[in-house]
Amino acid sequence: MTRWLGWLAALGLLAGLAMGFGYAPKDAVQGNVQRIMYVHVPSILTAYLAFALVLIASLGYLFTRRTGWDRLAHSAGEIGVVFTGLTLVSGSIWGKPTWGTWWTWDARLTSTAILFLIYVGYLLLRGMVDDQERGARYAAVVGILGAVNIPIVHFSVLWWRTLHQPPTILSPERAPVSASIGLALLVNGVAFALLFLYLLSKRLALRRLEEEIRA
Amino acid sequence: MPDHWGFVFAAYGIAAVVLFGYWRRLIRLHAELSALKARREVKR
Amino acid sequence: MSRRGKFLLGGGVIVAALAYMIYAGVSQSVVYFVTPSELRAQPVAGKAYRLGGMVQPASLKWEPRSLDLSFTLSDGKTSVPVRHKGTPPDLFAEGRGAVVEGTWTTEGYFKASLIMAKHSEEYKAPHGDEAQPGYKELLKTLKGQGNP
Amino acid sequence: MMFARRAWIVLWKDLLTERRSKESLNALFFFAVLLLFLFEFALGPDRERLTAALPGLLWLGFILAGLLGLGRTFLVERENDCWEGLLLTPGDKGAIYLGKLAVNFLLMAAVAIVLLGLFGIFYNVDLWASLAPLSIVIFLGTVGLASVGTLFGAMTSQVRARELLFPLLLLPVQVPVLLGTVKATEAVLQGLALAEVAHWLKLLAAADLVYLVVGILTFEFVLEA
Repeated sequence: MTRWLGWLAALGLLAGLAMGFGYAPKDAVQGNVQRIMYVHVPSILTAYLAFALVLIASLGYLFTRRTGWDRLAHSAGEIGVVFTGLTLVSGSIWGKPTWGTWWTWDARLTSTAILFLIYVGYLLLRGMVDDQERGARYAAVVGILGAVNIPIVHFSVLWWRTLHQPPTILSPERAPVSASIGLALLVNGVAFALLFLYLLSKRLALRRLEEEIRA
Repeated sequence: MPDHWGFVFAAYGIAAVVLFGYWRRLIRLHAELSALKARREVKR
Repeated sequence: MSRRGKFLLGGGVIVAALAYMIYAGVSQSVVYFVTPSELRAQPVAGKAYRLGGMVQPASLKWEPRSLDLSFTLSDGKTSVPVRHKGTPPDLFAEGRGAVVEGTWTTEGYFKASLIMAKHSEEYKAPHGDEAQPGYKELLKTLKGQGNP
Repeated sequence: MMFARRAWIVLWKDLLTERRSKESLNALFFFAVLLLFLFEFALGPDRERLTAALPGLLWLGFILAGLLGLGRTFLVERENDCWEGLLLTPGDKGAIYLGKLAVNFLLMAAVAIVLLGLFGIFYNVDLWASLAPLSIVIFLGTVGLASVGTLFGAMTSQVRARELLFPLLLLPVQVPVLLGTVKATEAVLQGLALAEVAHWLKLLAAADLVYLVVGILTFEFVLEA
């Protein structure tokens, strides 16, 4: 099952590369730099997905006390941090040639960075509690509090004046993206989702192994 | 508008390094832990 | 109260508070930049500002040798002359949005220390109808007003 | 009724201990004075820069003092072997959270008042004119700081590297509160009316409410075995 997911993800990423570089045209205003979008946007969407899973799994753990939920929260949280980091780095590399700056303290960038820091803290907390069960409980509480921040992050771009353009995909009105670019973005998004599922199942297996050894 | 291929490749390169590195880490830890578990079972 | 009821009530309160935050006029909370009209209304010389607007067509002058850059930022109502020393980013051009950091000077121009180009959320292939987006549309994206 | 009474008992117990020992209060006042000195040395004699940075410094001071003070509230219970007592308390654990929150709020408010007074004296800022709006801003900010601080403080008191982890968890979550309070304080010190920063106050109130509800609901999971 995991192996199949892995191959599917690899295939999807290859297709995404082909779509991003071969099929999709360069952007009228930005030129080829715009192709960074095919990494940047799927990364943050994957991260949001991961953090949503953390919230669900945290609530699930607190109510049922099944280790499976904690395993899911831990694994999704770690992968979410990786993808948020990727979003920040790729966004920064995209920002330099287009906006003319690596980083600016506008609402969207700042709140994404804060999201990253909150979940880094979440992972650190897990590492610092010796008692497994207690660590799971505490992490679940932090996971819930962290998730409350996510809507603030996402809606910030809609109500704050910012240098970051409004979201293309998750905006209330359909944004004007030409069909070929939209399709390439979709393929890359699906590929990243597959990759996320593959990494998640790998991370879950690793966590299960850790528990067996500790037992 | 210049192409800035350097920035594009840097972004894709870093993404590849990060994702591949994370994947390798998972595989390596998994292998180490499986070996540890196998050794323990032999001892028993 | 049952535990279940407590959590449902609490969740409801959280959702309501977040919804209140989203819909009840937090709209002007973080002012990332001021518009030319806002700057003209009460300019303070020497104070640091972020100024955002559209680069007025036919106002851009650049001396590659001395790196002297001058242009006019406008929001459709008023405009502010800006001067800068250095190379602008590639996306920076006449008729596009830009945000500059710097100070208002007593001589009546804005001295910029950093120029950032603003682009819209539109992604289109270069062929086809490549008409520049209208004045109003650009300002809309510049202000980040995704919702009307 | 029982709920409020239990919260009141926790508050009363902690106030009594604090009145007898004055441990936290004395240390925090001294810390606030030290901060003032450090700010002066770091920023130098430039008066204008100091006035511009004042709201930020003020809140930085509150938050640093909060990191010291809030992290201790449950450590005291552990050191005095009272943790089990809290655990055995019957009924909703949210009451204990509210009681502790009230203690922390009072402690932080006392620090805020002292710090404000010292700022007014040392840096020659006229605070009387804007006292009423300023206290509203400080109230909202302190509630936000204390509500998350109490929850995380209870957690980190059971953790290995607690003095390291507490700020790492607390500071990122506190960014909205810090932003809102600094902006509102800035406006208030400039003599603007509260209506000018109403959106910041709304944001602070909403954030406070969310943190408070999360704290009440999840505290029972923190306070277990």
